[in-house]
Amino acid sequence: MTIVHDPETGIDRNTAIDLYRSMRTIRQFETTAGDLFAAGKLPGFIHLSIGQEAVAAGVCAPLEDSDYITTTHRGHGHCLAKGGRMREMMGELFGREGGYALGRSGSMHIADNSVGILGANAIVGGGIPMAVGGALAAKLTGDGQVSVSFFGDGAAAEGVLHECLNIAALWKLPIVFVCEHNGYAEMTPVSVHLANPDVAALAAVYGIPAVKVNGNDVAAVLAASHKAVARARAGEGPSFIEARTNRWRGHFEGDPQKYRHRDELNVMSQQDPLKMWHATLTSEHGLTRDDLDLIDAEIRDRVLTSAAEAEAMAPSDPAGLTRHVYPEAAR
Amino acid sequence: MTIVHDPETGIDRNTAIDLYRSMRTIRQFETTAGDLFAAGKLPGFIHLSIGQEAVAAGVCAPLEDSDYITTTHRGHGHCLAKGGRMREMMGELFGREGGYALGRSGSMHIADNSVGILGANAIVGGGIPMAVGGALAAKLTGDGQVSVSFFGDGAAAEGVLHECLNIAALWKLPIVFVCEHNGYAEMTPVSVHLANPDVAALAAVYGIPAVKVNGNDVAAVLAASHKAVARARAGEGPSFIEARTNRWRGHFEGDPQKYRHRDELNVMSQQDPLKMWHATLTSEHGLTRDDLDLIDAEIRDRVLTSAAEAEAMAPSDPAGLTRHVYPEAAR
Amino acid sequence: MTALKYWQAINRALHEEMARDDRVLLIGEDVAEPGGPFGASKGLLEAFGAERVRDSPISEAAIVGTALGAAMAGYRPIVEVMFLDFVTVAMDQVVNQAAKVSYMSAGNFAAPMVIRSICASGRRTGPQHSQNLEAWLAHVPGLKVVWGSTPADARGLLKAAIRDDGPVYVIESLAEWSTRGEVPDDDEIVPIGSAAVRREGDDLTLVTWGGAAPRAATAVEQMEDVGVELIDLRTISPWDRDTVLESVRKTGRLLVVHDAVVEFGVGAEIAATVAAECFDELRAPVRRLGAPYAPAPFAPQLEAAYLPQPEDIASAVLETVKTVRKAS
Amino acid sequence: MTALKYWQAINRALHEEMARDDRVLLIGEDVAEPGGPFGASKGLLEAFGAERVRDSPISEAAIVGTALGAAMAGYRPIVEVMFLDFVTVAMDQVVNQAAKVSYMSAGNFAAPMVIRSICASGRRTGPQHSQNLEAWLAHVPGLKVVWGSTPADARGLLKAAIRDDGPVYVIESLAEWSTRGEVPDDDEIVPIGSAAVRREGDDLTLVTWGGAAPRAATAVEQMEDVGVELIDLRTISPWDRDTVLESVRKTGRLLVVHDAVVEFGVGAEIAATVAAECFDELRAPVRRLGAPYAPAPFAPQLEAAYLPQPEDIASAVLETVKTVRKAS
Ligand SMILES: Cc1ncc(C[n+]2csc(CCOP(=O)(O)OP(=O)(O)O)c2C)c(N)n1
Ligand SMILES: Cc1ncc(C[n+]2csc(CCOP(=O)(O)OP(=O)(O)O)c2C)c(N)n1
Ligand SMILES: [Mg+2]
Ligand SMILES: [Mg+2]
Repeated sequence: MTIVHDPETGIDRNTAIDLYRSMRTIRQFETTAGDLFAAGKLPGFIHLSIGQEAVAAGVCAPLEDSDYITTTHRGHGHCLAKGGRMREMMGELFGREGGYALGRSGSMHIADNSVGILGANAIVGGGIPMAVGGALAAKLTGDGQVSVSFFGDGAAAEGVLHECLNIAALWKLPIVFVCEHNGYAEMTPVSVHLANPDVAALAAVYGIPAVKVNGNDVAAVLAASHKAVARARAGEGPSFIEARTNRWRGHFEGDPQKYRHRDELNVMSQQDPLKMWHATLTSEHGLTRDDLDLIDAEIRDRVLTSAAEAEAMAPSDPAGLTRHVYPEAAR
Repeated sequence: MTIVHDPETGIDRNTAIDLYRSMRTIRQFETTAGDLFAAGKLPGFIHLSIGQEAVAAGVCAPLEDSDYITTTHRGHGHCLAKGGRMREMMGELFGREGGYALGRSGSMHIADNSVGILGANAIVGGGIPMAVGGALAAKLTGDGQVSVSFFGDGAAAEGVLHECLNIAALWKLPIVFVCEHNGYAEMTPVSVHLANPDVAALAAVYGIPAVKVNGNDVAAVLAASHKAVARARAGEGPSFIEARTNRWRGHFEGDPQKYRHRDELNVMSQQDPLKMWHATLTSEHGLTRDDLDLIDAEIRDRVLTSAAEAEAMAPSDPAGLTRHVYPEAAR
Repeated sequence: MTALKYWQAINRALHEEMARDDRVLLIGEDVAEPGGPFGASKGLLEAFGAERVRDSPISEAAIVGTALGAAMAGYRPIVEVMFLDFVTVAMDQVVNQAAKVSYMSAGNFAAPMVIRSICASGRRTGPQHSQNLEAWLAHVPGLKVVWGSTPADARGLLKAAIRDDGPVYVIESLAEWSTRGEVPDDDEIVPIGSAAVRREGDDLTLVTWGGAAPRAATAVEQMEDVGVELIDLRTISPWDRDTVLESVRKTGRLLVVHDAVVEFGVGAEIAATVAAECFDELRAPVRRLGAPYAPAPFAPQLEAAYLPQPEDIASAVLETVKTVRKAS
Repeated sequence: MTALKYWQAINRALHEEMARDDRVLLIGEDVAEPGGPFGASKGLLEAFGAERVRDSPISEAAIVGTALGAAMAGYRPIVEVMFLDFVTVAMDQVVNQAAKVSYMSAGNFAAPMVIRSICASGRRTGPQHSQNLEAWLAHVPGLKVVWGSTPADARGLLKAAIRDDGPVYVIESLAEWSTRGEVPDDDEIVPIGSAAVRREGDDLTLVTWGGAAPRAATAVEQMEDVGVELIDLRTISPWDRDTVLESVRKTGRLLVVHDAVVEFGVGAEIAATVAAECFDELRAPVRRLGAPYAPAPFAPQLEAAYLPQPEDIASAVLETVKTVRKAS
C-alpha cells in the first residue's frame, strides 16, 4: 500500500479506508495469535502489539516494497503493514514448514526480502544498525529508497541506538527512526529506565529532525511519516519519530502484569486507535458502521483462514535443520 | 593534592602553584616518555597527553585519594594528577617487575587502589561504566566520595557512554564525566566522527548539568570541576564537563601525522596551558620567572630520576606470568 | 532438606547471601519491582531495599561495568544479563574488563562479582534466545563459569559464586525453572571447580552439564546393562579434571554431551584433555554429542532434533561401549 | 610473483576486489582519509571515492550492523574492527545478526560481508590489544574465519572472503605487517577451507595458523632428524579436516600450536577430532601448545614467555615424537 498523502489537503477517503484496513488487520492478527497462544497452539513466547496499530499502519503507509524496515520482538504489526504475507507469518508462529523461515525462527524473526522486511529482531536494539545499512545501500544506489527502523522506548537505553543516530546524521542517510514509546520495557516503566522520557530529544541532539506524535492517532503518525519519508527520498537525511502509544497486553502473552495499575487499561481503551479512526471514518469520510463491520468481517475471515491454513501446514522438517547455515547459492 | 577552591574568591597562591606543578609534572613525564620511546627504550605503543595537562590538573585538584577516576589509553596525566606514583608508572611503561603491574599491563593500564585510580583502559569507552560503578559504591557508602571518568571526543561515539549517562542521571550518582575534546579520534577529525561536536549537549539531554570549558585554561577547568565535584559530594547527582583542548603529538608516538594541517601546531602552541598559567603566576601571583624555573628544574629532576630508576629495575619475571589471574586472597 | 523449584532455589540463595553480607547488591532488568523477569528475585526489593536491589535500563554493557566498578570499590554485586545471548552486547565489560582487573593490576584490585544469565535452550525461544555460549566464557582467563542443573546445585553454586573474590559467570536453565528438587536447609555451598558424580559405573564416563544434564540422566536411568559413570560438571571453568580423568582411567571410555554446537564447544576441551591424559587407558575413541553446526531453531520438533535427546544419548553410549581398539 | 609486505598484500587485495566489483565497500575507523590505522587501505579513498570508502566513528557495533544491512541490500561491504579485541563491543552484530541472517530467513537473505581485524599478539600491546579470539568466532555457526600468515595467503584469503556469499571474519597478524613474501600476480584466491601443507614429514603433524605459524616454521626449519609435516590451517572455520586427518593417519602424531590460551581454544577442537577419528593410528597422545591460562602480558620478556616460541615448539615436537603407546 503506497499512499501519497499531502498533509495540506488531508487524507482522502481511499487512504483513510486503507489505513483502517491496515490497523484492523494487525488487531485481528494479534488477537487471533493471542487466542492461539492461550489455547496452547503456539510454542515459545509471543509479544503482541495490540494498541499500537496506528504506528505500524501510519509509518508504513508511505513506503514502497523496495523500501526497508527492521523491527523488534513486537514486530507483527510492522511486518503486516509493510506487506508481509499473513499465512507465512502464521506458519512461522506455529513453527511449520510453510512458515517464512520453515518454522526455524519463530515470531521474533519475520523477514521477507520481497517486501523489504530486513527482519524482526529478538535483541533489543539489534535491528537498528541493519536499518542504517539498508539506508546506506539506498543512498549508494540512489533510487530514492528509504529505510525505517522500529524500536521501543526500552531500546533508547541501548548504546547502539545512539551510535546509529550519530552515523545516520553524519552520513545523511535516508532513514526514519521510529520509537514506539509505550511506556514500558518489559515490566519496567519508563520512569525507571529512561532519565529523559522525551526520546525524540535524544535524536534531536544529533541535528536529526525529531517529532513526537500521538501514536494512537493514525493521521498524526502518517503526517509525520510522510514528511520524514519525503525528506529521506529527497536525500536530505534522517528523521526521528517518537510515537507515544500503549501496550494493551502484557510484555509477552501470559505475563500476569501485576506491575500495572488497575485504571491503566481504562485509559488505554479510551485511546484505542481503531475506535478513534472508526469515528473519523464515519464522521468525516461518510462510511457507515455497516461498511466498517463488513471490512472487519472480511479481515477476520482472512486472518482466521490464514491461521487455519498455517495450523494445517506440515510441521517443520528436521531433515532441513542445517540448511542455509551458509547461503546456498551466489546471489 | 586537595584544593578547596572558591570560585568567588579566585585561586589562592598555593593552589595556583600546585596547579602549575601538577601540569609541569605531566608535561615533563610525557616529554621524557616520548624521548625514551624515540630512543627505543619503551616497548609497544604510547599515547601522550602533551597539550592537555590543564584538564588533568584542573579536574583532579578537588579530588581526595578516596575519590575514584577511570581514564583511557591517553591517561598518564590523569593518573599523575590523581596521585599515581611516577616511579611505578615509569616502571610499567618500561615493562619492569617494579612497575605498577609488574610490567604485565603497560602504559594503557595504570591502576592504583591506594589513590582511587580504578584504571586506565585501552578500550575506547571501556572505563566509563567502571566509574559509574565507583559512583554507585560511593553513593551506597554515603561518605561523599566522588567518581570521575575521563574519556575523549572519540568515545562520544561509543554507545556505552550514552548508557552510562542515562544510568548516572536516573540513579543520581556522584559522578563527573569529563570529555577531553581534542578534536581527533586517532587520525580522524571530529567533523568526520561526530555529527554534533558539541559533546556537552549529548549529556545535557539526560538532564545532566553539562558545561563546555576552555580545557587549556586550568582555572576554568578547576572552576568547572569544583562545582561538579561539590554537586556530587552533596548528593545532587552527575555532572558533565567538556574540555576543549589540543593533542600536540600524534595519536601514538611515531604517528607521522600526515593528516594534520601545517599551522595547527602553531595555533596549539599559542594555547599552551603551561605558558598561559606561567603568565598568570607571574602577573597575578607575584612569582618570578626564576621561581618557576626552579620548580621546572626540580620536577625535571624528579621525572628523570624516576625514569632512570625504572630503567634500572629488573625486567618482569616470567615466573610470575600466571599470578593474579584469580585474585589471590580474600579481601 | 526442602523440596524447592529450581527458580525458588535461586531465589533462596539470593535472599540468604544478601542477608549474610550487606555488600551484596543485585542489578538488572526487571529484577527489583517486578521480582525478576521469571521470578528469581522475588521479595528481594522488599527485604533489602531499593539501594541494594536495582532495576536497570536495557544497557547490558553499562550495568556489567557498573557492577565491576562497584566490586572494585568493595561491594559484591550480582548483575543479571537476562538471557545468555545478550552477553554479546556486554562482552567487552565481561572479558576485557571484569575478567582482567585482578591480573592487569597485579592483584591491586579484585572484582568480586557475579553475572547471572538464563540459558533458554529447549524452551522454543528461537535462534537469538537459545544459545549455549559457555565455551566463549570458559576461554577467558580469570572468569569462572558455573551452571547448576538441579535446584540444589543452582543454589549452592550461586552462593559460592557470590562469595568468590573474582568474577563468576552463573548460567541458569530456563528449561528446569519449575523442576523440583531437594535443597539443603543449611548454609552449604557447592564449591566451584567440583563436579558431581551422579551415578557410578565402569563402562563409560559420561560428562555433561547444564541443560543437557537432565536429559543425560534420563538416558542413563533406563540403561541397565551398561555401567555409565555420569558426571555433572557443574563448573565449566575451571573444570574438575581430576574427577573426570580418574573416572575415564577406570572406564576407558568418554562421552561428552552438551547442548552447545559441537564444533569448538566445551566438549572439545574435555575430549582433548582426556585423549591426551588417558591415552593409554582409553578403550574407545573420545566422543562428543551436541547440537549440529547451526543456530538454535524455534519449532518444537526442530529444537528436539537439535538438542541431544535421551535416545540420542543412549545410542551414543551404546555405540561407544561397543567400540574396541583395533589390535595395533 | 611480486615480493610484497604483508600489509601491502592486503592493500592489493582490497584494491583488486574493489576494482573488480563495485558493490564492494570499505567502512571503518581511519580507513579512508588516513589510509588505515596501519596503512592497509592506502589509496582506496582516492581510487574508489568517499561513497565506497568510509571513515567511521568509534562505533563498532553500529558499523558491523551497518555493513550487514548493506550486505542484505545487495552490497558486499568490508568492515574493519581495528583490533580483534574490539569485537567484544560488536559481538551481537557479528554473532546474533550477521552469522544468523541466512539461517533465520531460510536463505531469503544473505550477508556477503567481511569483517577484518588485526591481531596484535607479539607486538607488546598489552592485555586488551593482544587477544587471540578465533575460538569464539569459530564456535558461531554461519561465520567463516580465516587468518593468513603470509602475504600471499593474507591476500588470497581476503579475496576469497570478499567473494564469499556469507559473513567471513578475516584476522590479520600485526606482527607480520612488514614481513615480505612472494605474492602471485594473477587473480588467484586462496579457497576458504583449505589448509596449506608447508612441509611434508612422516613423524608428526604440526597444525598451526595465524601468529604462531611463522614461529612454528622457524622451529621446524631447524629440525633435521624429525619428519614434521607442517600444516598452516589458514581457515579456522570450517577447518580442513581432510588434510589434517590424512596427515595424522600417516604420521600418527599431532601437535597443535596456537597463540590463544590453550584452555577451550581452537586446538581443543582439532585435538579432539583427531583423537576420535585417528584413534587407531595415533602413536602418541594428541598434544596442544599455546598460551598459559592468563591474559596476554605487555612486557617483552613476559610476552615472549607467554607465546609459544620456536624453542618451545621444537621441544614439544621432540617430546611428542619420543612418546610411544604403552603395550595394552
Ligand atoms: C539486548 C537485550 N536485552 C534484553 C532483552 C530482553 N527484552 C526483550 S523485550 C525487552 C523490553 C523492550 O522494551 P521496548 O524496547 O520498550 O519494547 P516493547 O516491548 O515495549 O515493545 C527486554 C528487556 C533483549 N531481548 N535483548
Ligand atoms: C573499542 C575500541 N575501538 C577502537 C579503538 C582504537 N582506538 C584507540 S584510541 C582511539 C581514538 C580515541 O579517540 P578519543 O576518544 O578522542 O581519545 P584521544 O586519543 O583523542 O585522547 C581509537 C579509535 C579502541 N582502543 N577501542
Ligand atoms: Mg516499550
Ligand atoms: Mg580525541
